[in-house]
Parts: sequence; structure tokens; C-alpha cells
Amino acid sequence: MQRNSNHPTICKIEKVVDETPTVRTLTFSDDVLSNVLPGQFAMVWIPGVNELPMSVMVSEEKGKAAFTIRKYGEASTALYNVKVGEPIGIRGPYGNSFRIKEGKLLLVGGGTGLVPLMRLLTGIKPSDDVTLIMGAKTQSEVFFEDYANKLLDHNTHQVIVATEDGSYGQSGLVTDVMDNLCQNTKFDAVYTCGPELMMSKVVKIATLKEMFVQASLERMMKCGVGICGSCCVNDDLVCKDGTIFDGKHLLSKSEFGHTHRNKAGILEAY
Amino acid sequence: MQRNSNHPTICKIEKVVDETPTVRTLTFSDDVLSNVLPGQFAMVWIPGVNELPMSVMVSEEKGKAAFTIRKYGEASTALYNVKVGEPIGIRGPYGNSFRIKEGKLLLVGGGTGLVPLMRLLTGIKPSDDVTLIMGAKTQSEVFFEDYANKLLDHNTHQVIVATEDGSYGQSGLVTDVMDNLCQNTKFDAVYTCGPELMMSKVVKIATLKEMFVQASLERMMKCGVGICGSCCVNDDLVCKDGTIFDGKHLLSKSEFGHTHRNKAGILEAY
Amino acid sequence: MLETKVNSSLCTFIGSIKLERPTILASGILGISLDVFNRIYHAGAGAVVTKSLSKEPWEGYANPTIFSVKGDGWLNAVGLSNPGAPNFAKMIESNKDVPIIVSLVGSIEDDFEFMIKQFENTKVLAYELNLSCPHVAKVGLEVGDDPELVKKIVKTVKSSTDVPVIAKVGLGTTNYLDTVDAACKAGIDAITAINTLRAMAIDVETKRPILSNKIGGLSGTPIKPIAVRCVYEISSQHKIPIIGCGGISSWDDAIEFILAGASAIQIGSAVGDNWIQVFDEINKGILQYMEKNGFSKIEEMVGLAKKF
Amino acid sequence: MLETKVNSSLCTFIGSIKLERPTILASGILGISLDVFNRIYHAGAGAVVTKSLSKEPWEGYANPTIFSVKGDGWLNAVGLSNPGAPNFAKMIESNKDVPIIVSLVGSIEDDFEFMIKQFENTKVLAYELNLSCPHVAKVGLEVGDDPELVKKIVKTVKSSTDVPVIAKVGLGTTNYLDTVDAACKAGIDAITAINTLRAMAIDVETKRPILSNKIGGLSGTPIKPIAVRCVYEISSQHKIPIIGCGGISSWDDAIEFILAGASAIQIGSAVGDNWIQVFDEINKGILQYMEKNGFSKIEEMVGLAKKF
Ligand SMILES: Cc1cc2nc3c(=O)[nH]c(=O)nc-3n(C[C@H](O)[C@H](O)[C@H](O)COP(=O)(O)OP(=O)(O)OC[C@H]3O[C@@H](n4cnc5c(N)ncnc54)[C@H](O)[C@@H]3O)c2cc1C
Ligand SMILES: Cc1cc2nc3c(=O)[nH]c(=O)nc-3n(C[C@H](O)[C@H](O)[C@H](O)COP(=O)(O)OP(=O)(O)OC[C@H]3O[C@@H](n4cnc5c(N)ncnc54)[C@H](O)[C@@H]3O)c2cc1C
Ligand SMILES: Cc1cc2nc3c(=O)[nH]c(=O)nc-3n(C[C@H](O)[C@H](O)[C@H](O)COP(=O)(O)O)c2cc1C
Ligand SMILES: Cc1cc2nc3c(=O)[nH]c(=O)nc-3n(C[C@H](O)[C@H](O)[C@H](O)COP(=O)(O)O)c2cc1C
Ligand code: FES
Ligand code: FES
Repeated sequence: MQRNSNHPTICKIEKVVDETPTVRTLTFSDDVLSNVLPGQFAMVWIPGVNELPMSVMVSEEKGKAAFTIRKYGEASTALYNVKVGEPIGIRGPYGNSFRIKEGKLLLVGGGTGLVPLMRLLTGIKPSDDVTLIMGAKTQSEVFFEDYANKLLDHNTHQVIVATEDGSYGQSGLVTDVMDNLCQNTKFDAVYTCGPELMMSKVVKIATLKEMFVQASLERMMKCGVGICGSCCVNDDLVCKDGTIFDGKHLLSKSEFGHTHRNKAGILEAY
Repeated sequence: MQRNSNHPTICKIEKVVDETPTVRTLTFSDDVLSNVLPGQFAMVWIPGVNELPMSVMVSEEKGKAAFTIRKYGEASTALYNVKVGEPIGIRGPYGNSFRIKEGKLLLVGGGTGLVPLMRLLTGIKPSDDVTLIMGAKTQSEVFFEDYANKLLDHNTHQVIVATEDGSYGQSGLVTDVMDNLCQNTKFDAVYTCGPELMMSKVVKIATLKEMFVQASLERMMKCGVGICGSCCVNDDLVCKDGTIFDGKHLLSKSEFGHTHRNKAGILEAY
Repeated sequence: MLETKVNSSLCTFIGSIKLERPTILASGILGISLDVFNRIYHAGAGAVVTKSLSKEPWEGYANPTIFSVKGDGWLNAVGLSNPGAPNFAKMIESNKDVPIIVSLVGSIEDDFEFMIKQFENTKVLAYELNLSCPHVAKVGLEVGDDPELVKKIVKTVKSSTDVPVIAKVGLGTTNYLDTVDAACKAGIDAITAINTLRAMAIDVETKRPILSNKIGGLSGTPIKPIAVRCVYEISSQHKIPIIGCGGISSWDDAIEFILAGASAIQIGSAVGDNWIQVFDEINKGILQYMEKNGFSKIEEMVGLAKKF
Repeated sequence: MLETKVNSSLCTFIGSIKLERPTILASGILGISLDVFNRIYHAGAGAVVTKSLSKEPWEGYANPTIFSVKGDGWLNAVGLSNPGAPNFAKMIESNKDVPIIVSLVGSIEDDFEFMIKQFENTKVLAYELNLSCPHVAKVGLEVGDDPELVKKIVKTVKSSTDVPVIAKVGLGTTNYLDTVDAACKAGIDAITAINTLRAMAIDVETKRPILSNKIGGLSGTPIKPIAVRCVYEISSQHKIPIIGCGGISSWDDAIEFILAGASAIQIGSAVGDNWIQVFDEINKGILQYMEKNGFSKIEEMVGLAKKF
């Protein structure tokens, strides 16, 4: 069987790790997905249930890749529940990747939005000075803190956790933390992934301070290849033109941070 | 337009040369056909008329190839009549090629069967000692004599012409000439192409004298790629397993030299 | 601006519908947002067809809804997800520049009449009736397979609007030429041929049909020779203008449809393979072909293959 | 000897027809000579189907009759050239080893009855009625599109012979499932699905249809998803054994058809792409798949995709 990157290839889950009570990482062997660019995603088929776009998570083992899933609706919960030895289908990788700059880098992530940022960390230079702000509702929902510190072992770095309820790390939103940090520090680049309202704020702060910023967008996706149109943000197709866009570009789009489309393609406010 | 070797590619005829009152050479530009192996053929589409298998003839110009056609039935006559600037379609090249040996080589050709032998001459070593016997009904039907001599300029060689009516060269059949020659000379290899009864005789003579011999067969062809079955000789498909076969192999086939199939696939005696 | 955008040789007529360029975005491809229509128009498309719209919004089927198969084909069963005609009409109200063909899907005359009313105040180049989606019950091909119903629908639609109306046909369980015939008799202005072909893929590892709807529609390169045949057959039997669709991904594909009898062509799956520059590439290729072959207008080429 | 030739796991039953291996040479492919049948059988095919035979010898159409198209497809209009049933019967009289399925084409019951008589003294594994060739007038698909005529033909044939009879169906201008239904009601033993699909290619340089018959049949990779769908539909509606055919070129294609409901599969165009080792390659792939997935018999896999 010849691989066709737009046709589901079956992989068996080899390892399941609970990151938090609602977030799990499923690891599997796949040469193609183990080598994606930071920010790229795959369409993941849960046989008999649905197919979902998922950022490709780093695996420490060669030839392996992973997905880190928050259980949410029917489809993500089904994927979350896939057991070791069970099959999923993957197609891709799709999407562009972060333009990785050098120097003082700021990464701002929330929830599973941390996934593409983790892979980004595997692509930076040892000379970079990296600040990662990661957000969660509460202490038990914090994940990837240790892993981020480990990936940044050889860099000047700080990993700041912010919880909304203040149960761990700093209290409040990641954007509050960012706002504070940016009073005194100018970063060479800011990268963000997470809830769109959060990203919208990150982009605005960074742009105000004239810092280069990129955000990775999420939209309803069906094809992942620029056919169905379901992922559009104004005239951009997130799957094909993105998922990563420059902040300046995003601020020119009336839909960014305001609306997204539902399954019928109707615009809904965030 | 991407080339597909099994789909007709259109070429325009650039030169027409009359070889005899019934034989013409049409030259055209085509990189692929200019580089075929000796013995390979193409399927040639005469738009609106038919498509015929044709051995690919050598052209002296780089990037060009040719067909040398005897006008015979409707299709070959239509091809014969294609004018400079008119289009034909070609697909291929198809078929295997002669296994070229070294030393004393004997080539025996009749009519347009000389075409693959001419290309074979372009592939031999300067150290080879080459004898070419070419047959024709009568003087006016002799062609490629000068061209063969030219191709063999740097070799020890002789080109012997035999006409059935004795109007030119030796009188009689090429096989008579061959029989005589082989009384005293053992060739390292014999190659033949032409009417099947002639080839059958050549193969027999060579085999009797324990000389390596290969013949290039002609059969009704539709697909050229081993689908339609119309070109079969016992369990061989001439287009795919041939057109060139070793003499020993051919002598084990009850149909070689005896029968061929018509358009309906019915066996007919030669 | 692209050179092909201002070249009058590329201008074509589908009956009374005039297009600056013969390349049209097919229905269901990127077809849910006015901003995207603008982008595709400016990328070179002569017109865009909307996603097929129904009276009410439809969510469509669960994923997987689209993936590719061997031989450069695509299989889809999106399930006609769309925001519904009323929402959509509102969204494109502000349209000024883009030649938009509104695709409609429904089960009976009244559905179509209702939807057309929604677009009364909107700039619409033409309507395309989807009589051919092969994987949604009671609409599309199930309508197209019933020539009597088609006749009724076309009559109703034609009496509800002055905008030209196109019928999009496909291969179903009756003779599609009867459907074409019914549409022509009822006064249709043009025919689009063809839609996707009913098809399926099974994953051998999980042993399941891959599409959530199990059966879907095949599009792209694989269906081209079938679509060319249909355009040739329709144009051999009717004087109706034809829009060719099915597997067009390069300029020579487009020319093949034009020679078979199409006055314009639609491009769908190729957008997934070659992205939206495909329109400009095909336009350029058509222009070069016309220059090389001494044609000055698209219509000079339409149906030339029928001569033989 | 090939390892797959003696492996009983590959054995399959098409109703009462037992095959050592599930891979069959499709009709019209290399199908005119007993010596070639022997070769293909020994290369791994579980059976061979002859070229479709008519009462009289037919010359078929002028070339071009076969060429390939984009997407790994083939277009052909050979025009059912064949030596005629009487000549052919004589030729295969000496057959001892090869499981030969004789394909027959005709317009009325009597044609088929006449032809079957010719084979009375010949070892024939089964007859396959070609109700689906899409490019020759008055036979093939024109017969298959008429379920009443199909019923008559099948009844006549079934009463003329004890050898199992298979009907080969394709997609025409009526619902092919009605044809299947008619054949089943008349007592057919199995269904082969599908034949080539009516299609066409035009050369843009000469502006001509390439096939001398203009319209022909599309085969190979492009039609696979359509063929899989048909096998799935037939097996979902009827208890009849099915032979899957259309675009099979690798073991996973074969498995896809088996999961859809086929008890055996036929291979046509892939012979042109991969030559006759394709039978052995596919047999080996099926065996490996069976081992990996814990199947010990083909029949355990037949129709598994219908569960979902
Ligand atoms: C590029 C990209 C990368 C993503 N990466 C991750 C990741 O690494 N981890 C993770 O947990 N989640 C990720 N998601 C989100 C994920 O795809 C699902 O949207 C989410 O898991 C909720 O799905 P659900 O079907 O369970 O919820 P549902 O209850 O069905 O839907 C909840 C909401 O999720 C969104 N949604 C549902 N289906 C889709 C779909 N096919 N495409 C996009 N959005 C959809 C819609 O906004 C919907 O309203 C990513 C999304 C995108 C677009
Ligand atoms: C591999 C190969 C290479 C050939 N090379 C040349 C060549 O270089 N020059 C040349 O003049 N001829 C060549 N021929 C012969 C040529 O293809 C024609 O057979 C011949 O020109 C007569 O064709 P016709 O249609 O004009 O005659 P017709 O009157 O139609 O047929 C006369 C006889 O030609 C043979 N024939 C017809 N059509 C075909 C066909 N499609 N395939 C094979 N045989 C056919 C049949 O035996 C037929 O009875 C070659 C044939 C083959 C198989
Ligand atoms: C994902 C997808 C969605 C489609 N949706 C529609 C639709 O809503 N209405 C319609 O008439 N055709 C629809 N089609 C069919 C296309 O418009 C077109 O007829 C078909 O894909 C063949 O063209 P192509 O080979 O260029 O893709 C859809 C096709 C695809 C691939
Ligand atoms: C050159 C050619 C000739 C064919 N002739 C016949 C025929 O005589 N009878 C028949 O039933 N099918 C005929 N077919 C159809 C094949 O048997 C088969 O159904 C079809 O090609 C699809 O299978 P494939 O995709 O594996 O080729 C022919 C196909 C080709 C390509
Ligand atoms: S997901 Fe289909 S266009 Fe982006
Ligand atoms: S010409 Fe068709 S098999 Fe040889």
C-alpha cells in the first residue's frame, strides 16, 4: 500500500499518558508525522465516529509522533478514549509552520494550544532566550510545564504558569502576565496558540509594542486541503493559508477574534 | 501537458524521403523516440484512419526519429501519404531490444524489416565485423544500402543485396545468400527481421550451425502493452515479451513461421 | 492584474450569460463566503458557483467527509452542509463585482421558488439547480433521476425569475439524457455536466467504509473521460449551451471539454491539488493554445470534435 | 511452484464454483488463446475469463482501440473483436487444467443458447454473460439496460446448461440494480460487477476523438471507487455471490472488494501496468493480510464492511 498523504493511513496507538484529568497524549509510530514542521496538523480519523484536525505533538522517541487531546465534545472524547493497540487514521501533515526568529522569544499558549508551541521549542537555537507563558483554568489542568523546562534545558529560559483561579503559578490570564512582561521587555518574536480571544489579545499587545507576532488559528475543518471552504476566516482558508498567520495580517481580518463558522457555515460570535 | 507513454503524443512530420516507389521515410522531432533501443517500436496514430505498430527508424539528426513505411493496406498507405507539417500520434516506445553481441555479426533483413537492423547498426562496436544481407523483390525496391554502408564505415563489413528477380546484387532470396555464407563462416550472432517465413528459415539455418540468433516478430497489434492479446504467438505476447526472441525459444513455438492471427483473432496459415 | 484577466479572447457566452473567462469555480468548493469568492474571482475565475443551498441550514455529515483516492481522485460526502438560502442571500447582498452563480438544492418546485425569492435583491449571474448530488436522500440525483419532476421544477423556477437558470446533471439510475431533455423542454438556459459519481472506499485495516456516510461522490481526474463523454453526448443531441465539469486540472483538460461542446468549464477538485492559481494557469494555457491554433474566440472551438 | 498456488487459505467459492485462488483474469484481457490462458493460470490466476465471444467472428473496430489516460486509467473500444464461439470452442477443446470462464455476448436468448451448445464437449468452469460492454450497439450494456430481456436470456441459458452462469453488469442508462434483480430472479448463479464505464478522450492537437469508435469504456484505477460501491450495494441487497472487478491493481484493492462483498475478484487493466506477475503479487498480499488479521479463509472476510 502506497502512502497517500490525503488518504487516511492507519496507525495503532502505542502509549497513552494522562496529562490532566481532561487531557491525554496518545503516541504512535509514523515517520511522516514524526517529522512535521512546528505548527502543522493532521486530520485524525476515529473510525466509526468522526475525523478531527489535531496539531501534531512531539514524541521523544524517533519515528514517533503524538496527539494531545482535551476531551470536549463527542469526537474529541472518542479520540481521548482510544486505547493502546487501537487504530486511528491520519492524513496530512497540513498547514504552514511558524517562522522561527532568533533572540528573545515569547510563547503564549493556552490548553491544547501548547501542542504546536512544544514542537516550536524543538526548533529554536541554544542561544535564544525563551519565555513561555502557559495558561490553565486551575492547577490540575496544568500540563507540559516539566516537558517545556526539559526542552529548554540548554537555553536561558523561564516557564511561567498562570491559572485563572490562582491555584498554581501566577493568578489570572496569560495575557495579563504577558502585558506585565512587555512593559519592560521587547521580544524579537511572539508566538501564540490557544483560544482565539486569548490569541487576539496577544496579537494586539504584541502589535502595539511593535513586536513580530504569529498566531495559529483553529476553525471547523473538513478537508484540510482547501476544498470545502469550512475553515475560512474572511478570504483566508486556515487549513491552506495557515494555520499560522502574522499578527498584522490577522488584525486586518474582521472575523479574527470575533466570529467563526459552525458546521452549517453560519458565522457565530465568539 | 505531461507526456504519458501510453497515450498518443502528437508530432508533426518534418521531412519525407522516398526510399523506393513504395517505401517512404517520415522524420519528426521527438526526444523519447530518438533514443529508443534497437528493435523497439511505437504505436503510430494516423488521425481519422488507424493506428499501426511501426519500428522506430534512426534519424541522423539529434532529437529526431523516423518511420520507414511500405504502403500496403489502407492504414499503411494513409501513413505513407502523410505530408510535411501534418500530425501523427505516437505512443511507446514498446518492446524489448536486440541482445548485441561482439565479433562477427550477421544481419539478415527484408523490406521494412531493415528498420530495426539499421538502429542495431548504430549500437555495435568498431571492432565488430559485420555482414548485412538485405533482400528486395527487385532493384527499384532496394533501400538503405548506402545508409548501411555509411553506418558501417568504421567497421570491417560487407553489405550484400539480394533481389528475387536478380535485377540487382545477388539473385535469389536472402536465405540462399545466408546459407552459402554459412558454409564457411561461423558468426557470433545473427539478427533478423522481415517476413516471418524468411525469419523462420534464418533461425533454422543459424540454429543448425549452432549460432546465436534473434528475430523480431510482427503480429496484429492493438494495445502494444500486453492487454488485448491480439499479438500472441502461442503463450508469448509479441508486444510485451518481444518483439525480439531468441531463435531457440522460437523453434519451440508451434505458431512461429506457420500461423498468425487475423483481426478477429483467428489463426491463419502464412 | 493578471494578463489573462483583460484578454477579450477568453470571453465566452453560455447562452445569454457572458463571462470574461471560461473557468468557473464549481459548486461545493470553497463556496460559503463572499470574501473567498472575491479572492477566487481575482485569482482568475470567470465566475464562482456557491455551495448548493437549501431552504434551511444543513450541518451535513460527520467527518470524514473528504479525502483522496488513488489516481488523483477525491471522494466526498459532505452532505450538502450549507447555511441555508436566506442566510446566504444576506451574506452576498453586498456583492458588487463577482459574477456569482447560486446553486440550489431541493426536493420540490416550491423549495426552489422559495429560495429564489431570497435572492431578489442580490446580484446573481445565474442559478444552477443541483439535480445531481449523489449522496443525499430526496434531493440532487434523486430529483435528477425523475425527468417529470425536473420538468416541473424547471418550469416553476423559470417563471419565478428572469435570471438565467442552469441545470446541473449527473449519472444516476435513469438515463441522464432524459433529464437533460426534460430540462430543455421546460426552458432551461444551460446544462452543467457532470457532478460527482456515486462511489465508496473501504479501509482494509479497520474494514470500514471511510466516509461517515459510507457512500459518496467521486471527483477529480478519474471522472474526466466520463464527463467529456457526457458533454459530447449532450451537445450532439441538443442545441443547449453546456458547462463542462469533472476532473479538469490543466488547460488541455479544459480544451478537451470545449472541443466536446462546452462553452465554459468548472473546476472543483483541482483546487485541492493545485490551489487557486489553477484558474490563472488554465486561462493562460487556453490563451496560448488559441494563439497557436489561430482561434480568436472561445466559441470558435466549442464542439469542434463533433465534426469527426 | 509459487507458494500461493498451494495455499488452501486462498481457496474461495463463488456459489458452487470453487477456485484455488480468488484472482481471476478479466474478460477481454489477453483472452483469445489457450496457451496464454495456461501461462496466466500458472502465473497465479485462480481462473481466466475468455474474451467475450459472439456467434460469428467479429473484427472489431479499427485502431486506436486502447490507450491510457491520466490517473492510471485505460480507455478502450476494441469492439468485441473475437474469433466467434464455434472457433473458440474448438481451440480450447484440448484444455485439461485451466479453469476457464467463457464470456458470451449476444442480443437475444437464442444467441446465447447457440453459443453454449458449441461448448458442450469442452471443460468450462462457468459462463459469464456480458451484459455490460458499453460501446457496441445491440449487445452488452444495451441488453443489460433491459431487465426484462435479461430475465429471458438468463432463463434460457440456465435451462441450456448445468454449468454455473454469471451475469456481468455495468452502469448504463437504467438502474443496474434492476438488472441484478432480474438476473437473480431468473436464477443466475453469480454476478460480476462492473464492466468499463462509457467514456471518451479528445486529442486537443488534432481536435478529434482518439478512439476510432469515438466512445469507449474507462477501466483501471479511476473506476475502482465506483466498482467498490456497486459490489457493496449488490451485496447489501442480494444474497448472490459476487465477483468484484474494476481498477484492482494491488492486494489492498482486492481486499477492499472482498470486504465490500466480493467472493473473488477480476483483474484487467492492471495487467497492462504490472504485467502478469500481478496475480501472484496480489495473492501474496492477500495471504499476508489474512495472516496478520487472523483470517484462515477468504469467506470469513467477504462483506465484513457491511457490518458498519
Ligand atoms: C488546526 C487545529 C488543530 C487542533 N489541535 C488540537 C489539539 O492538538 N488538541 C485538541 O484537543 N484539539 C485540537 N483542535 C480542536 C479539535 O479539532 C476539536 O475542535 C475539539 O477537540 C472539539 O471537538 P469535538 O468534536 O469533540 O467537539 P464538538 O462538541 O463536536 O464541537 C465543539 C466545537 O469544536 C469545533 N469543532 C468540531 N469539529 C471540528 C472540526 N472538524 N474542525 C475544527 N473544529 C471543530 C467547533 O467549533 C465546535 O463547535 C484543533 C483544531 C484545529 C482546527
Ligand atoms: C512491431 C511491428 C513493427 C512494424 N514496423 C513496420 C515498419 O517499420 N514499417 C512498415 O511499413 N510496417 C511495419 N509493420 C507492419 C505494419 O504495422 C502494418 O502491419 C503494415 O503496414 C500493413 O498494414 P495495413 O493496415 O496497411 O494493411 P492491411 O491491409 O490493413 O493489413 C494487412 C496485414 O497487415 C497486418 N496488420 C494490419 N493491422 C495491423 C496492426 N495493427 N498490427 C500488426 N499488424 C497489422 C495484418 O497481418 C494484416 O492482415 C510493423 C508491424 C509490427 C507488428
Ligand atoms: C467537497 C465537494 C463538495 C461538493 N459539493 C457540491 C455541491 O454542493 N453542489 C454541487 O452541485 N456539486 C458539488 N460538488 C461537485 C462539484 O461541483 C463537481 O461537479 C465535481 O466535483 C466534479 O468536478 P471536479 O472533478 O472538478 O471536482 C462537490 C464536490 C466536492 C469535491
Ligand atoms: C481492452 C479491454 C477489453 C475488454 N473486453 C471485454 C470483453 O470482451 N468482455 C467483457 O465483459 N469485458 C471486457 N472488458 C472489461 C474488463 O473485463 C473489466 O470489466 C474492466 O476493464 C474493468 O476492470 P479493470 O479496471 O481491472 O480493467 C475489457 C476491458 C479492456 C480494458
Ligand atoms: S478545511 Fe476545507 S478548506 Fe480548509
Ligand atoms: S498488442 Fe495487445 S497484447 Fe500485444
